[in-house]
Amino acid sequence: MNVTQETHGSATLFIVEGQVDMHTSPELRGHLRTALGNQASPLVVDLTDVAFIDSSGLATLIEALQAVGKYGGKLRLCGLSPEVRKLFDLAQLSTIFDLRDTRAEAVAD
Amino acid sequence: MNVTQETHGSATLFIVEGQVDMHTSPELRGHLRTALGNQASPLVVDLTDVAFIDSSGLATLIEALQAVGKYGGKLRLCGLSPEVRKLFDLAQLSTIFDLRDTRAEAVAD
Amino acid sequence: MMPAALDRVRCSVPSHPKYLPLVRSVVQEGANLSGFDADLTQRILLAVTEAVTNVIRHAYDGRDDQRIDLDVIAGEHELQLDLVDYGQFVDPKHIESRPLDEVRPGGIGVHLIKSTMDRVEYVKNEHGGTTLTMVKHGAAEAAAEKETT
Amino acid sequence: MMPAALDRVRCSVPSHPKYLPLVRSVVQEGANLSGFDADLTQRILLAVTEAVTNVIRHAYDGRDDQRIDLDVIAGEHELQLDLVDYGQFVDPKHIESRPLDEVRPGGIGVHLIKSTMDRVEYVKNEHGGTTLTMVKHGAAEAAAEKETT
Ligand SMILES: Nc1ncnc2c1ncn2[C@@H]1O[C@H](COP(=O)(O)OP(=O)(O)O)[C@@H](O)[C@H]1O
Ligand SMILES: Nc1ncnc2c1ncn2[C@@H]1O[C@H](COP(=O)(O)OP(=O)(O)O)[C@@H](O)[C@H]1O
Repeated sequence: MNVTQETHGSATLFIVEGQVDMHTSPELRGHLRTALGNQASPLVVDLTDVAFIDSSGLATLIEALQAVGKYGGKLRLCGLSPEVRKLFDLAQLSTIFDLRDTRAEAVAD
Repeated sequence: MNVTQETHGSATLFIVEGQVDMHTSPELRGHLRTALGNQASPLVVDLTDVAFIDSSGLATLIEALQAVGKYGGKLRLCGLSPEVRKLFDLAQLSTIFDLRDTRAEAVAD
Repeated sequence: MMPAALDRVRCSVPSHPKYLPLVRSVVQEGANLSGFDADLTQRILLAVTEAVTNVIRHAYDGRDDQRIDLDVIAGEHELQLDLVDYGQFVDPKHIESRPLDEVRPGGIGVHLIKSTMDRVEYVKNEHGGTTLTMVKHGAAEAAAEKETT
Repeated sequence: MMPAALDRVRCSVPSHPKYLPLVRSVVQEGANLSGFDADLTQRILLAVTEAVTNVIRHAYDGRDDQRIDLDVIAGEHELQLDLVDYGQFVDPKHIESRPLDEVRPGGIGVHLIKSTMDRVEYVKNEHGGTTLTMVKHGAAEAAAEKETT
């Protein structure tokens, strides 16, 4: 897994690539925590290049969602492949998260 | 592995995709044999989309080279990735085969 | 010479999460051998990842140097995965995910396994640990089954 | 509870060539864990393919239902592969490729193994078959080795 952080206007964007599982999700959590500590908003996670994600990856995103909620911030996800989208459906998370089709839409104010 | 056969002018072209090993090389041999039976020439094998090839794949190509030699035909290879090219070097076959850079060059008269 | 016939793939890996990609690769190749399409395969990779993660977390309490065995039996239109641990056995009726509408991090692995695989069975094995058997039928076989029932 | 520590990946596959891609996948993941680059990894996949092909052809005379074991020990900058068969043992001094300048199909597998791997050792094992140990050092370690010698 590889995580790249960028700033787009007021948005803090995380581009996640590769496989997110029990081995790599702690690293993703670390990246998100720093931004959450700074009360960044909107926080955007681009999953376009995620080849695999499991429930530990989902848990990491739920944690982030709950954390932004505490300071009234926003979390948006984009780039969900059909398989990743299917996982969100199975976990009944598709309506809990703010899912955007494109990165441009997700980083917009 | 997948093999597609095309005719380009007088050339008979085989496009090989995937992994060539002890399991799949018999199928490649079968494709080549039919063309060799018809004394086709030039016979062109495009290796661009070969993700893996081992000595059983090389053996299949050497057999074809010897078979075209018997009827005065020509065998050309193209699309060797750096790794495949390295294998030809290791086997001291780079000078034995007629290696072309592009498919266009390989199917030309 | 000993007879040494073998009809399946057997794999053992240490209970370290760094081996999860390797486990997925093995299962992916098994799914290919069974002729499964990319969608089904992806779902199976998710199920096996959740299962192995649970072994590390719950059977081995996070210890990362313990043995996990995976048998892959790639039938023509059916894939069976047997996951064996040597850790703590828990009564299968306690192996259950949280209700999905109660959104919190974690607690959905077993749900993902059961919603993906056609058969999911936890039994105590001869090592005192758990053997989890997971079976997935291919699209063709699943369709044929529906027709006859 | 039995102690069940494990420090390597162990894999057993039937001696059918259809399992070659699975074997490569396992070795590829091992090479990733050892931090090998794509070039080195590709060479190692070639070596292990030649080695397994030779077991099927020469140790098992083409029988496709026999057991082949592969241990993958992924060190930090070193990958060790132990390939175990239960077949016919042949004196290692007869395990040799043809001269390369005598071009004919086949007969170069052992050459490819030896020109790729840093250590190649065939020994008779306790099952009466052959254990082939192959070791490859990573680029970093190979460089360090050169410096100290
Ligand atoms: N292999 C296992 N061995 C023992 N207990 C297990 C195992 N797998 C799951 N469990 C139990 O089932 C519960 C639900 O598992 P799961 O849905 O994967 O969520 P989580 O692991 O995040 O708690 C676990 O909390 C655990 O108590
Ligand atoms: N695992 C093995 N067990 C027994 N003999 C072997 C084994 N590997 C190689 N050999 C012997 O070494 C020879 C050279 O092997 P190789 O270079 O791979 O060429 P090929 O297998 O095409 O003959 C083989 O012909 C065989 O006699």
